[in-house]
Amino acid sequence: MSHQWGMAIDLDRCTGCEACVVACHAENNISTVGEEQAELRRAKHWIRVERYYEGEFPDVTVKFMPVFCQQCDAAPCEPVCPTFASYHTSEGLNGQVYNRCIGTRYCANACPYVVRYFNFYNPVWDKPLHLQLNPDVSVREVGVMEKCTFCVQRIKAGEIQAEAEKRELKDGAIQPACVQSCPTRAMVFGDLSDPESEVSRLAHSGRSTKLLGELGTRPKVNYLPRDSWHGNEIS
Amino acid sequence: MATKSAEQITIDLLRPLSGISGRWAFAVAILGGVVVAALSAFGYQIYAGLGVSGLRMPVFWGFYITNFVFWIGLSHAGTLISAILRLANATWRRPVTRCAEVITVFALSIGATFPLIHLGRPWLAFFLFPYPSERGIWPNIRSPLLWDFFAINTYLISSVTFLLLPMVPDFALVRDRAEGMKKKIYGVLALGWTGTPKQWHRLETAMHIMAIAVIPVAVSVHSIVSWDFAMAPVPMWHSTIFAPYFVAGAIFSGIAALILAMALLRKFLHLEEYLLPIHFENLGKLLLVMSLLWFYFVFAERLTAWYGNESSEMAVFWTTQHGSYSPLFWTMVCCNFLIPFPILAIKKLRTITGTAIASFTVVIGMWLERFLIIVPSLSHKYLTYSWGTYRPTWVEITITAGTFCAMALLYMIFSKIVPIISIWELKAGQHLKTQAVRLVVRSSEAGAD
Amino acid sequence: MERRDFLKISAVAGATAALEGCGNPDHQLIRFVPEEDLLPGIATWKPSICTLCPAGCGLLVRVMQGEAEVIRNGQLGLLKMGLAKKLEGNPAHPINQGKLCPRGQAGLQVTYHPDRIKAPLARNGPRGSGQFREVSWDDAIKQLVSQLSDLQTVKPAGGLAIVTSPLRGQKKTIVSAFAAAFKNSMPMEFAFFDDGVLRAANGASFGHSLPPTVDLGQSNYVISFGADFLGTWNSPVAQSLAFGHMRKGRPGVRGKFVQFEPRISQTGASADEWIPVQPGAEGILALGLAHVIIAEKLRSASAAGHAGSLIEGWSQGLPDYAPEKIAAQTGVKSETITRIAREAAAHDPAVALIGDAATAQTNGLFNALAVNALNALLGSVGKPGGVTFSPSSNLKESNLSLQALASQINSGAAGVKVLLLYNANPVFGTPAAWGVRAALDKIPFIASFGSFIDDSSALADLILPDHSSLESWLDDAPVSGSAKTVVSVAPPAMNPLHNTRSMPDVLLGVAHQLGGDLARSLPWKTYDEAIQASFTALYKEKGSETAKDADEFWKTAQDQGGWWSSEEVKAVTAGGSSAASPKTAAPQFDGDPSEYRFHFLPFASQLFYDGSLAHLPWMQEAPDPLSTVMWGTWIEINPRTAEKLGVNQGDLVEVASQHGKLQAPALIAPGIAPDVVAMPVGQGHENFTRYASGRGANPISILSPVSVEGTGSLAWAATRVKLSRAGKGKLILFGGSLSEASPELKHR
Amino acid sequence: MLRSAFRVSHYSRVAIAIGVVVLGLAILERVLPAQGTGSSPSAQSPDVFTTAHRTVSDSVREFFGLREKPVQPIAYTHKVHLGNGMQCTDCHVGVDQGPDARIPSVNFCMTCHQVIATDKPEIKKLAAYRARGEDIPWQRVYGFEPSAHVKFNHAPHIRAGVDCSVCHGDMRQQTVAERKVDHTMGFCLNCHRQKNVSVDCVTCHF
Repeated sequence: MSHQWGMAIDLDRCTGCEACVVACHAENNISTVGEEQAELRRAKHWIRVERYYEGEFPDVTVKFMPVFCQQCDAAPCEPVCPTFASYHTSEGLNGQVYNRCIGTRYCANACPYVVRYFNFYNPVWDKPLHLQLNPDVSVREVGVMEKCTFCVQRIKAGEIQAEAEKRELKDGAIQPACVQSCPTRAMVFGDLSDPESEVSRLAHSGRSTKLLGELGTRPKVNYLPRDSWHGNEIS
Repeated sequence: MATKSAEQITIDLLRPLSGISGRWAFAVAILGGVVVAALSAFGYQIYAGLGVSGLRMPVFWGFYITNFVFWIGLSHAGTLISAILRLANATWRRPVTRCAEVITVFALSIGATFPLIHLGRPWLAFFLFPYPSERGIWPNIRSPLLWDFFAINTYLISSVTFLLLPMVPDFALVRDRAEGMKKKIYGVLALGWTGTPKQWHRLETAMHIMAIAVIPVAVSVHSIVSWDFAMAPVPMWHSTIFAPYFVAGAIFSGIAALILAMALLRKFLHLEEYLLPIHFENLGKLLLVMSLLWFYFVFAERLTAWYGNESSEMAVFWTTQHGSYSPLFWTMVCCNFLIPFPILAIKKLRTITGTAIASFTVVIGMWLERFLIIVPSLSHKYLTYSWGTYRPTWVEITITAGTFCAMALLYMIFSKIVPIISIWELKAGQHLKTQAVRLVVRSSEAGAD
Repeated sequence: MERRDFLKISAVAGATAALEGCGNPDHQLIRFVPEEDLLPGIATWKPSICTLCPAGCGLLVRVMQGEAEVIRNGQLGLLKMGLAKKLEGNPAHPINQGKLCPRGQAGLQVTYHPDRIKAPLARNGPRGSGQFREVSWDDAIKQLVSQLSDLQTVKPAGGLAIVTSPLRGQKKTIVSAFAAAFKNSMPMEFAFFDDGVLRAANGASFGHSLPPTVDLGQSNYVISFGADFLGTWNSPVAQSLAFGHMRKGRPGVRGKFVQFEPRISQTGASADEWIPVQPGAEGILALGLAHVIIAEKLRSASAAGHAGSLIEGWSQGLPDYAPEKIAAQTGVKSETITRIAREAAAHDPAVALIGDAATAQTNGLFNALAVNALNALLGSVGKPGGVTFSPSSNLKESNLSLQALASQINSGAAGVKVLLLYNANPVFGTPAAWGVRAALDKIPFIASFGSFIDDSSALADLILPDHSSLESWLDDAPVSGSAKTVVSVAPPAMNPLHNTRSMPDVLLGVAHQLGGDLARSLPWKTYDEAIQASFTALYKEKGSETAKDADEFWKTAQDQGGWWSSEEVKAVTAGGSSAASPKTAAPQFDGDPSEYRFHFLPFASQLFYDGSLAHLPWMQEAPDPLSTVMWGTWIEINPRTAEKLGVNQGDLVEVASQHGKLQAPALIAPGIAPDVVAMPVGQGHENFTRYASGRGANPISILSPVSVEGTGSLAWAATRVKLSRAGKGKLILFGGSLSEASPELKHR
Repeated sequence: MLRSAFRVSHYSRVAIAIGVVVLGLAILERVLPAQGTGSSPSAQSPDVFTTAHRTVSDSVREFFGLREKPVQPIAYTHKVHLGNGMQCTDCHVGVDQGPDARIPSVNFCMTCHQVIATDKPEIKKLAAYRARGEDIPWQRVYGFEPSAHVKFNHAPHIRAGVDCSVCHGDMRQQTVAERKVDHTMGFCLNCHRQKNVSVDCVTCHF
């Protein structure tokens, strides 16, 4: 049975530090669009940390929630793409084939999580910033939709390595950039088809929930909501 | 209509074809200018990237798709209406049908360009064609956009045929009265029409078949357009009412466009004797019905959304009701119902001017409706963090303006090349009438005996 | 990067290029022979050290072969070389254990920054005009040497001032030795967010003048007084790791975390309980908690030992700090105080920490001492789940403060002839009231080792660009974040891109040219020699059990990124000095409350830290965690306050203190006290590369020059301001809404 | 008037007009740096890197897959080297370990050519490069257009025993390397299908 890559995010650990956001930019050649375009809300952050305030001063609480492509099993973005640029891979990822994309942006409309980002212009790097570009990842051009890939380049590299060494993939051997960087170890990545894996364990723990699960998109990212203190309360 | 001699009709209706007035040339120049501007705006967009439009996260569809839906909707003026009228054998239709069918063909071709205009990489649009390639990749038949692609093409082909068929005898007519180059050209267009009974018979049957065939096509087209939205899990989009809602809206705006067109033709081509108040009267009634139907649909849609009280839908609901989009929403309601309804309902007001005014507001209202279906929903999806807004840029506005001018331009040029009123059908109408008169006379004589 | 401009400019460029009919410029460049032997497409991971904040995290640098435009012997060409592609935490490193904060990861862009200084520069035109001309290293060093040799005469014309960021390891040794060789030299370390107050307090309470290492991972109850320990304070990555462990790392056990602060910080956002407290009242609050614990006999007052004895009235059970007495002053309900105190006492080990604004009040030292006493009372000092102190490495506190120096120069009391700037941007990082800018203008010769033209180095006469941290040898000895002794070292991860030189190497070179005592006090030819020497010493001291000889010790250290003790060193409280603790508990604020109605609370930006990272595009475009602001700054205002002032989201607001005014767009957020306005430090650089220059406003500039009582540190949270609307502003937000409940639904 | 519209002389005028327009477009096309067409004006400025093509013509050329033949600075002959019993991997190191095969640097060549065939003109060129401290500016022969977004990895193919010649032609017969095999998607797919390895898009495109 092929891998079913998935993730679990423990929001009780997440501190909204944005390490994942920068890690993703560094790993996936995501260009910065600059002030003018950012003002037009065209900044590309494949992973974003959503922040929600609750209550009014002084009783204020804040929720952080990293949101990125949920790699849904019933992904609304896939059927609507007329050219198969957005499709379901054999390992359960929502593939995005840049060279097939003609830029209808239908997938972005269909996606309830709004995690698909569009190249309104050709990306630009002021030299020599381009020397940082990761050769393992495509640099997208104008008119193309892009989104979180679960760092498919790392997955492929991991699989090729394992195959070269004639061994099984170890749980945790593959880590997307965001997971790797997370300072509180809030994010866990792994194979959902392997019941032993850490991610499966968390996904099947009582706390696991899906983002907008009611829409029936069957996301492969599991959110473990913020917990509360169970210590012996004192009045 | 005072029964005119066939000759008179011919002369009257062929008049526009000969000679170009200064006013006409001037108008063409103006409209042409705007169209060129729009084309260059599109060129600039291809050159610079879609970023020159006002689209942004999370509103990835804006003016372009609005125009797309609007024009496709408008295209339902002709073919559908004229087909229905033909089948219903409404005699008053005869002067109307061609203006109507022309609207269809032009509006459709204009509408069909928008999916291309809105593409991020239009030069790859050929990916939509199902062509065999070494890659072994075909277009994704599950995508409503592909359904669109096929539906629109089918509709375009059929309505072009539907328009051309009844033009053949008139081309022949022009041919017979022209000489030189003009004769040659119209000769080709006339496809060797000589007017033998056989040919007449074939034409009639063909028209009948087309009239029946084109109705389901037309309905399917706009249903599919609506499914572009209804199939996506977007608040207020994902609704079963959309297909009929869109079809109704399409016919609604279509009739309005037709009335407008007729009013203008009547004025500028001096067709007062052919396009009579009765025509506007009847079409006005149709428009009235559609206006009511439209209001009913909007009410039904809004009521269920509001009663259902599903939070993501309510966000969109309220932003249109009295949020940032409410001014547009209420303008739309005025344009589509509050203004046209009284005008069309009160017989006194159902004059040519009256219906024209009503139609004008409806056209505006229906454009707004499409905008309000698309943008508020996209800007208020489930995660409030991702909420955004949308402002069109000069590029989108220019292109939009350009398409309206293109419509007018095409129409003006067409009216110079083809008799805008089907001459032979009109004559046929006349013929029937005179026959009817004779019958009456005969029977009275018989009764006298 | 203005799009439209691109279109215009380069359309022209394009025209000319096309008409010349020349191809891609890359094809015309010659290719140099590769200097290293790398396989294409295969990544190697090299250890390095993050130098962007004092935490000193260990890095792994992903190096791959790439083609870079470089200048070799005066010619531009393409060179296949190893290029750093990504920075990740070093899993072996005890501080960050493979993790890294956003700032650390963006460090990559420092190396590749388009506005990096590519060769030594000499001022060309009036000072501050920003006009420089490239010079050769020889000329540059000759110039510096001549300036310095004047200072070595019997009666020097003036002194030598060296302003650096806080240094550690051999870098510090070299700089201090260098300074020591001059008659009247004034070496000083400057950072806006300095830990002087904490060091002083910990020295007084526990005999370790160091920032604490907090063992959050084992703790069951964490009380933080204003410390943004998950964002920027002290050793954020280490603390985040521990925090994660505290929350969900221990099956069945989940510690509670309470945050006291007037504005909800990124750290406060993760708290189980966020409790607003009056600015400066943290110490009083801490003693309030202590009072309850003592009064209810949950701990005995004597448990606090020396740390307690420093607090007035401790032995009497702090009668003045009964919850109901201090409720008004702290703005915290007395029952809340009581409850928290009981919970803390009941959940051993419990720990309290203090930092940031709480220690940057006039009574900051008192606050810190109070919290130390509370910690001691809770019995969490030197214990698992409490605060420990990593064994101090070579840390000589610089005696002189920049403020004092500036005033001396301005008054003519001190004659500084030469100033060396390294890694410090005093013009940006000090209140205008300090007059640093004026002082710099009075200094005849300023040399900067900066990699960028920033607000300060723009005034330099000579710029000797340093390598980026990835291009140079590094060593470091973190003082917090791990209970182990950590000495990091890293060879260069990649070859230099530009014609730059590592600062210590330059100093050593200069020292040898100057000769004399100086040369003698700096026996090493190069920085790495110096580092190796220190490791040889370390081997003799500690390394014998891990390596068979000094060389092996040195090799392994380079491979794994440093040396760290296997066992965790639990530093016990060494009595502590009997430094007279400040009597005044209450904070003083600059500005008459009736006119300047709001507390002005600058805070460390999660993305720009103290502003030294504002030039990185990744940091500019990453949305701030709480405000989601990109490419700008903001003034955070409570909704009620904003309503009173008639200020809407994004309006331009003028903030005026007694020492200056600034303008910035308003961000209206619920997480801030109505009488407080907050502003992130970081933007507002006059001069700091294309990405940061002239962007936003700098809150530091309007701060009052008051310092924390009993220390030299600036009390940067002690300023009061007045607000007024100043028109429409521009606020670029990435987040569409504040709360999950959509505002539109209110209509229901 | 309408009739006049069809006078022949009019046609010629129309023809001229069209000609002028076409010419104008052609000139524009040369000078205009394309942007949306996959090429940004900024591509013109040497201090930015972008995915854009430099001119419209560039993008058009790529669109139709037109590539000019590479001209190598030195007429290196594979035939001779392989003839002398050398292996591909002797020079193209790393091909069995990672995605790319190394193109040897001038130093590498000179390890042998210090002594071998030093009198040959091409070798003199080689030595000259070395003397100038320059590397040889070899031109790419194969390689995918960036817009194809193909992430090809040699190593797995070598491990699977695919012979170099399958994709690069028989180098024993070639002197200067030529593009003998057209690396179209069809070419890749055929092989993948035959060997029934994954033809999932994301196997190569990411």
